Amino acid sequence: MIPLYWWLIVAAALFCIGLYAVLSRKNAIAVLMGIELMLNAVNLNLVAFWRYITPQALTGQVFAIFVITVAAAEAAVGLAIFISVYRMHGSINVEKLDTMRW
Amino acid sequence: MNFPFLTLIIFIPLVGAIIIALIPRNREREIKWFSVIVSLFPLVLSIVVWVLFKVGGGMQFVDEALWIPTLDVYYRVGVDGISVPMVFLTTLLTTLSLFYSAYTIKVRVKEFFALFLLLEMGMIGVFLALDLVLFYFFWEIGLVPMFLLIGIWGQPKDRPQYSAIKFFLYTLVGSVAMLLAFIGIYLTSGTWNILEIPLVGPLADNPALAVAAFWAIFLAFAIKVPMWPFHTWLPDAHTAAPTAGSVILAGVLLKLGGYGFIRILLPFFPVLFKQFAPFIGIIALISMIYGALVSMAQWDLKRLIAYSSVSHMGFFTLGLVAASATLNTAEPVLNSRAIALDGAVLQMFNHGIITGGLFFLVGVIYERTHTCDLKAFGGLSAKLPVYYGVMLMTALASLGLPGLAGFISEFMVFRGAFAIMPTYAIIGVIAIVLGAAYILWKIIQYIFLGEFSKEKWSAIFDPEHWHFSLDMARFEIVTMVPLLFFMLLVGIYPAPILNVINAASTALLSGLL
Amino acid sequence: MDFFFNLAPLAILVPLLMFAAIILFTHPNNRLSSSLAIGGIAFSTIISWGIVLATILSGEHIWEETWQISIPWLPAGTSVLWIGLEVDSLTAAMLFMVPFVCMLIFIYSQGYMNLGKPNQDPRYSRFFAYISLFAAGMIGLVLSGSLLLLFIFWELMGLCSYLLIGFWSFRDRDTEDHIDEAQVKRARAAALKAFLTTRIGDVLLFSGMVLLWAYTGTLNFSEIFQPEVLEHLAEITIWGLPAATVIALLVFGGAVGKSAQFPLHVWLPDAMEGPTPVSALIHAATMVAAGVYLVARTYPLFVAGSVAGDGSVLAVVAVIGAITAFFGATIGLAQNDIKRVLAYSTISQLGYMMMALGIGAYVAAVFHLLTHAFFKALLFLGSGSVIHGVEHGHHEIAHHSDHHGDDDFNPNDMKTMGGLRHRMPRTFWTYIIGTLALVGWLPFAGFWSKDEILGEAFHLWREGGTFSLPLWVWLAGTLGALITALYMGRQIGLVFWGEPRHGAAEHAHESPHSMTTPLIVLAIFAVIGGLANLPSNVPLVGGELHHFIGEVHEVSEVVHSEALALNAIVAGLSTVLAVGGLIFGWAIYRNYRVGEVEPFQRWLGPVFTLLKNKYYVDELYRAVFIRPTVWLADISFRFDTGVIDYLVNLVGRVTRVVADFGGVFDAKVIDSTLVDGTGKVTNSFGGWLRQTQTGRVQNYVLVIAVTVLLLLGLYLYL
Amino acid sequence: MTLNRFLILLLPEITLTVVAFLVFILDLIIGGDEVRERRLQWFAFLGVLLALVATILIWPLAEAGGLPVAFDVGPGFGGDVVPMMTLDGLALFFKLITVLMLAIIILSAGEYVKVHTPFRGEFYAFVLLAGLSIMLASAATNLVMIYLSIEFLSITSYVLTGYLRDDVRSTEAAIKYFIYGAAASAVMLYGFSLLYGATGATGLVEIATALATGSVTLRWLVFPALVMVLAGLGFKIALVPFHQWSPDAYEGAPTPVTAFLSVGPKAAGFAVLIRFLIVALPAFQVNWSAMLAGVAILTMSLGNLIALWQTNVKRMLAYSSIAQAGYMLIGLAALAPLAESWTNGLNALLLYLFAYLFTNLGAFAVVIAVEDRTGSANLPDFSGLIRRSPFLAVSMLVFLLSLIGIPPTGGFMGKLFVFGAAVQRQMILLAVIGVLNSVISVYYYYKIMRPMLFERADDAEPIRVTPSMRLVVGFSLAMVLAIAIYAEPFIRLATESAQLLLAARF
Repeated sequence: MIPLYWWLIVAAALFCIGLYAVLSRKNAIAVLMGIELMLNAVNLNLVAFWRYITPQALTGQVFAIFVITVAAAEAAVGLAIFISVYRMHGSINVEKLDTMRW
Repeated sequence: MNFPFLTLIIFIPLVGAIIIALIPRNREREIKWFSVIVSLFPLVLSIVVWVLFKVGGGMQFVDEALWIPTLDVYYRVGVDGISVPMVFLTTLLTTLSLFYSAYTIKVRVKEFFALFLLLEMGMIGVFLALDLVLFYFFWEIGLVPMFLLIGIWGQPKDRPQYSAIKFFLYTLVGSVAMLLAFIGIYLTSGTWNILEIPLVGPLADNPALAVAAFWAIFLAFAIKVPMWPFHTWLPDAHTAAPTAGSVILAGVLLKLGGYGFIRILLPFFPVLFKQFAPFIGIIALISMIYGALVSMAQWDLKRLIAYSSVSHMGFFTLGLVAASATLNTAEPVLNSRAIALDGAVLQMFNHGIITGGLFFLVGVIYERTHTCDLKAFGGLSAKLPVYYGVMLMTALASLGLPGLAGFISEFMVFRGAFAIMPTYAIIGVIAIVLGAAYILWKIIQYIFLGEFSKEKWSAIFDPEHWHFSLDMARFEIVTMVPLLFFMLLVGIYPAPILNVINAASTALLSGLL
Repeated sequence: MDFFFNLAPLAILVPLLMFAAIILFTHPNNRLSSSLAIGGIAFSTIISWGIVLATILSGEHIWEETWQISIPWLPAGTSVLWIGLEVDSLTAAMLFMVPFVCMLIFIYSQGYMNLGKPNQDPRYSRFFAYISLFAAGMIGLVLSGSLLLLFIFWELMGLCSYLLIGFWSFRDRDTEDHIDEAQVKRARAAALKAFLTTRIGDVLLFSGMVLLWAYTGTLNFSEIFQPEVLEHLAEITIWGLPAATVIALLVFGGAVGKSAQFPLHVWLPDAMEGPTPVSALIHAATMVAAGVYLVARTYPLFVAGSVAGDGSVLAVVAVIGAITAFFGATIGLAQNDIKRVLAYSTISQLGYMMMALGIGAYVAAVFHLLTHAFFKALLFLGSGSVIHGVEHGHHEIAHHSDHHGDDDFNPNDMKTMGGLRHRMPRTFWTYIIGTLALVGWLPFAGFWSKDEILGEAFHLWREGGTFSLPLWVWLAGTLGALITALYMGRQIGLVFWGEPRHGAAEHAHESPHSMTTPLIVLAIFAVIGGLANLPSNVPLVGGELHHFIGEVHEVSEVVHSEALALNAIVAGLSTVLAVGGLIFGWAIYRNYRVGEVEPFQRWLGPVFTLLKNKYYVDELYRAVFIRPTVWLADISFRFDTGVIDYLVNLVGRVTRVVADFGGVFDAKVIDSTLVDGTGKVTNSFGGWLRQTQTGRVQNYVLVIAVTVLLLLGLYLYL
Repeated sequence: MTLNRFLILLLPEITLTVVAFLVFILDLIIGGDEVRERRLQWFAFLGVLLALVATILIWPLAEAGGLPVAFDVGPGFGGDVVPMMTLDGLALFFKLITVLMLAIIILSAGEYVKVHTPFRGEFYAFVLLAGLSIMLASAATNLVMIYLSIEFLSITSYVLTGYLRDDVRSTEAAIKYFIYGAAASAVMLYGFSLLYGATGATGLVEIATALATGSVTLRWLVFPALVMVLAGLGFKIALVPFHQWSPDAYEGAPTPVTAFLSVGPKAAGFAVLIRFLIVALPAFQVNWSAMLAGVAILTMSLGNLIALWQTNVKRMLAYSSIAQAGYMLIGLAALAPLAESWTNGLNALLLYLFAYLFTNLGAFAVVIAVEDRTGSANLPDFSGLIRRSPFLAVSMLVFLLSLIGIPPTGGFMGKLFVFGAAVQRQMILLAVIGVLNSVISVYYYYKIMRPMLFERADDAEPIRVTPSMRLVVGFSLAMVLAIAIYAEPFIRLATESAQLLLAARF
């Protein structure tokens, strides 16, 4: 059987990739996708832990399902915000959104 | 249940301030005279308290009520021989200031008088509080009105806003440090009661923290007194403040610090006080001499008097130090110690009366000419003889002429100091000579002596803003008369006031370890 | 007889009340004011003389049991300090003189200030108020039974001298043209100088007094002078010296200031800027005598201090006295101002008194004090009369002649006078009597008192070693007597003899009777004053004063209260010097003409210049004390704003705010480039902090990541 | 547990939910009518009052250790009872804070909403829902529930922040807030997953039990989990260095929303943080205490120092509220659960939060009132306020003094307790830095006072204050003063709320 660590490492890598996307992409949509990746890393973690640590209770599974659901809601709100930003600023390049600073 | 004299003294001004807040803004006359009348109540009550006060009877007129039970905080007020004169000083100067301001304040009248009454409440509260939290409350309550008095009614050319915030910040730095120390004291002694804490000996088990607490509290009071080198807020605040504000600032606010030293720091940490007495003594000497020297270099009358306050409050500190320097020693010295402390307390009272008076007198020329520049005057005694006479007497009281109030306290301070720390004392007398120098040379000579000429006077006199007589107007004389009376009374026959102070300070000192 | 004793407080209070009454109520009415003042002092005089009489009649027992009253005054610690009045024969001796001379001066002032004349002084009432206060101060000082009370009156007189010296220190240029601008400036400076110089002495006295209270627990003379108290004082040490010594020296410091002894004598000559009666009142007869009186009063302290400190204290007194006596006299030689000559003469005579005290002859000192009071008051008032006359003369010529001309006319300048003996006969004769008394011609008062001092010194020298202190004292005194005679000869020669050297002197008039009558009364006392204390070998009346006050203080080996017999050598020598000197000075100056180089100057050359400039002491003090103090004050102030306040604001600046309070503040406060510099530093610090808030959300997220990583790294590391 | 009882325990939440959806529906029905929309405000306010009543009604039910909020699902569904929430003193305290906050914000928003925002009715509904999420978060005892409620709060906050659809700043603030918040919650979630993996449990109590009994397989994961959770909650509370979203969001958001943001997420974040640290990780107190002390120092200092630079009052108050959170954190860092004395750190935090609630919301109410008149909230807009509206100026002065911590204001009592806790734990340095910071803060509060009190206004026209605004400001003012002058009930409230939790866990 594949050891737990392997899953964890994959999840951590996924999390970092997601984070990298959040940090480096200019397009807000891509940033949002990075966030989704991070959440998926969490899901992977949860499911792996469930399988290896507490297989008798469904906690990890349920948690993962909740995360997926909330992520959908979050994406919906996020996209709505992007649209209004696009209407006001003409782009959704997050690097250019710095009228308020200091 | 006794009649709650002290509670009334504290809270009548507050009620007055609230009522003023409800009077429509345009009823200026009513506001002015109402506030004067309101301030008469605490004045009369404080006189009654003084009359009924039993000399040597410890804390009296104590009003006590549990205020915050979980915190063990009590509303607890009381007077002893040290606070009685201070309360009277506060109520007297407040009434006089309000009376004076009724004639001279012309803008934002409503706010001014309401704030002034609030200020009175804060100051009186500090003198009466017997609970650390209550003390701190009143200590800070007085801060804000004074800040506003300076900032709003200050003389525009003297940077009132800068002076106001400087005053605010200075005091706040001291008081937050003090707050931490109070908390530490409470945590180890288990009570906020100012009278009980000395019996417990706060922070006795933790010497390092005790020293820290000592200096934290010291800082708060030293800034207020003010001691060198924490004094630089004072000249700015005085210069900028309106006349009545200066009077209260010099007359009462500085005494809060001095009173704190006597009521809190000395009884709480007698051993540490003794230990650091040589050092504090040096600060006192520097304050005395340095203050006098800097006064001598001033060309602005208000600033000069402000620095003279530094010098005169240095006398107070010297007395305090002398009182503390020989704690724990043989009985005969108790006498000298008590005399030094008497002198210190009386010095506070006298300084309040005298310097308060001086600031009123500065107001006299300021209202007429809108300048305090010494070089702008000259020969005024030829034209304003009454003003000259009153100013001369006040100035002489300030320089410690025997027969007037200032002498008695200086005499007692030095009596204590010479017996206990003669070397400090003999250095300190330099300040007396310098005091005479700046007062006669700068104040009297530049304003009153020399040539009076029409051209010079018409260049500075502002007849449009002055509708009273050229020499002191009647309301100005009325303002000064009580102060002159007390200068003379204390100078000629100090026994009535000293009896009260002496019993308390002897009891205080003999109660210390 | 206790009746008069019990009235003693009134002798002080009545003039005091008169002061208050004049200042507060009657000042618009000049005549009423001066009448009140004179009435008050007359009342005091009567009471005082009653006290004197009562003391004399009470005989010996006044030494055993002096009359005292006291009240608890200052509750202090576990004790109460009492103050009160005390009358013993020393007090009585002073009381005989003080109010009486004051009264004469008051009466004289009425004339001098031109009551009822068109040129009456506009501050007439004020003047009488001040001198009433002054008289109250001096009487109170004499009556004080406590050093504290004495000090209070002492300072009160200091205040009065300030007010009176500075009487003309201000003016309304538009209405008061009888005072000129230069005079205003001089009076202003003189008043300040007098007050501050004596103030230095006063704080020494203050310190001594405070120490005395600290160590004895009382300030009442009768209690301090108990032998056991004095012994106790001698045993305590402070700063390595016996307390008695320290205290005596400090008290003497006070006396030095008030009695214008070297080195604090500089204020007295300048004090002549006040009206002349003031000079007589304060600076000749009474106030400067206060210092001598103080030493005489606290003499046991000096004795105790001397015994404990190897005779040092009294030696200091004697040396200071001798120096003052000699040098004061020499300066008098070279002055032109009639009052200044007298002022230096006063300094010199006070020196005599001090040196008498220093060698233990306190009775002689008091004797000289009394006689000197009369004849010096006489001389000052006489000079006032002269000045008054000359001023009138000046007015007259200014009135009659077309050319207003010499505005710099100085009525005090002796060199512009001359020949006044015919024009002002009453003044002249009384003045001559005063002069003879001062220089010590037999049988005038001054002879007996000065001779006693010299005799005591001589006697002590003969008893003691060859070059002991009394020898120098005697030499200084004898030489001083010669010089006194010389300058007085010069003065009367210049003033009364010769031809008038100025139109003003030519038109001078005799002064009114209100002025000359007091002169005559004083002259009588200047003649007969010596009777009070003739040498002991004079039958019946010899050594009266010794009998009267000799045992006020405990007699010991250093205190001589026994009257001496007349010593022929001493008396003869001083008489020869006095007669010779006066006649010589008179002879060479009586025909002095304006513009000539005067004889003394011719002969003494640079020494004369030195004397004329008062040994440059004023200049020295200015350079050594006054300038540095003012400089220090300035430096302190700069330190205050430049360093302390700057540091405070710097703290504010670190938090970037004070600078933001507004342009006004910036413009005013930034007076040094330093401030700018630190401002920039803190700005950039705050700016750097602010830079972190870039406005870019990805940077923000990066911060989260980095923080989490840092914390994890920290965790692993630990 | 029966359904009835379950519903009773959730009464405040249910009330808010129902009212919020009623507002949505009513808004749909009456949309566009200004007068009626105004009534919606009062309707929402009424709902909040109902929630307040509900909160008070269920108050006696709380007990030490918390009353689990769960109901039997019956054996057919696995049979496990997994309580997701609890009803204890802490939860009630935060419910109370929430309803008070909602009341103040809804009342003060009226004029602003009318002038500036579209979809006015929905605005109130969103605010109510945000309040609901805070209530849920404060009661959550399970990682799943914590995540859900926090995320609920975040999403409503994003919407509210970007509510001014046609405003550049508002939309920019929203997107920043969104990206930052999403990333932060992802980090927090990752931490949750690690914690779950380490202990095999998601209930806070179970986690603590697992850690205490040593049946932990991957103990080394706990600390990383702690750090990551702290990052997520720090984002909610706006602790340095997780604060950077807040100035931008505060400045850009509609001012009533800024008022909400300055209190609501902080309250929720603190509620969760308190519960998480005390219930789940008491064994790690040494670690988190030190960490929080460091964060508190950073938060106070940085918040104050950067606030000095601000010229926009909203932004300045944003930094100020960062610093205020730092003071509160001292209480948690200096937690002394077993102390018999008056301050155990936790009650200090709660009291401070309570005082802060009224102080900050009062201050924002004044800002809103000024902004309604002047159109912006820069420092010059406050010039001469003492002439234009003495009531607003004096109130603002008192609020600022309370933020500084000068008696007689609630802020002083909060600081007294917080610093008391630090001194008690001998964390002198922390206390000293704390008081120094309160001195520094004077500088920028003074920057508001100066134009307000000392300067002359260009526009001297008096500012008209609506009755609801007057009510809000007056009520806040009264509370701020009352907390200091009649402190006893408030102290007792804070202490008892804290005591239940502490008694159960230590």
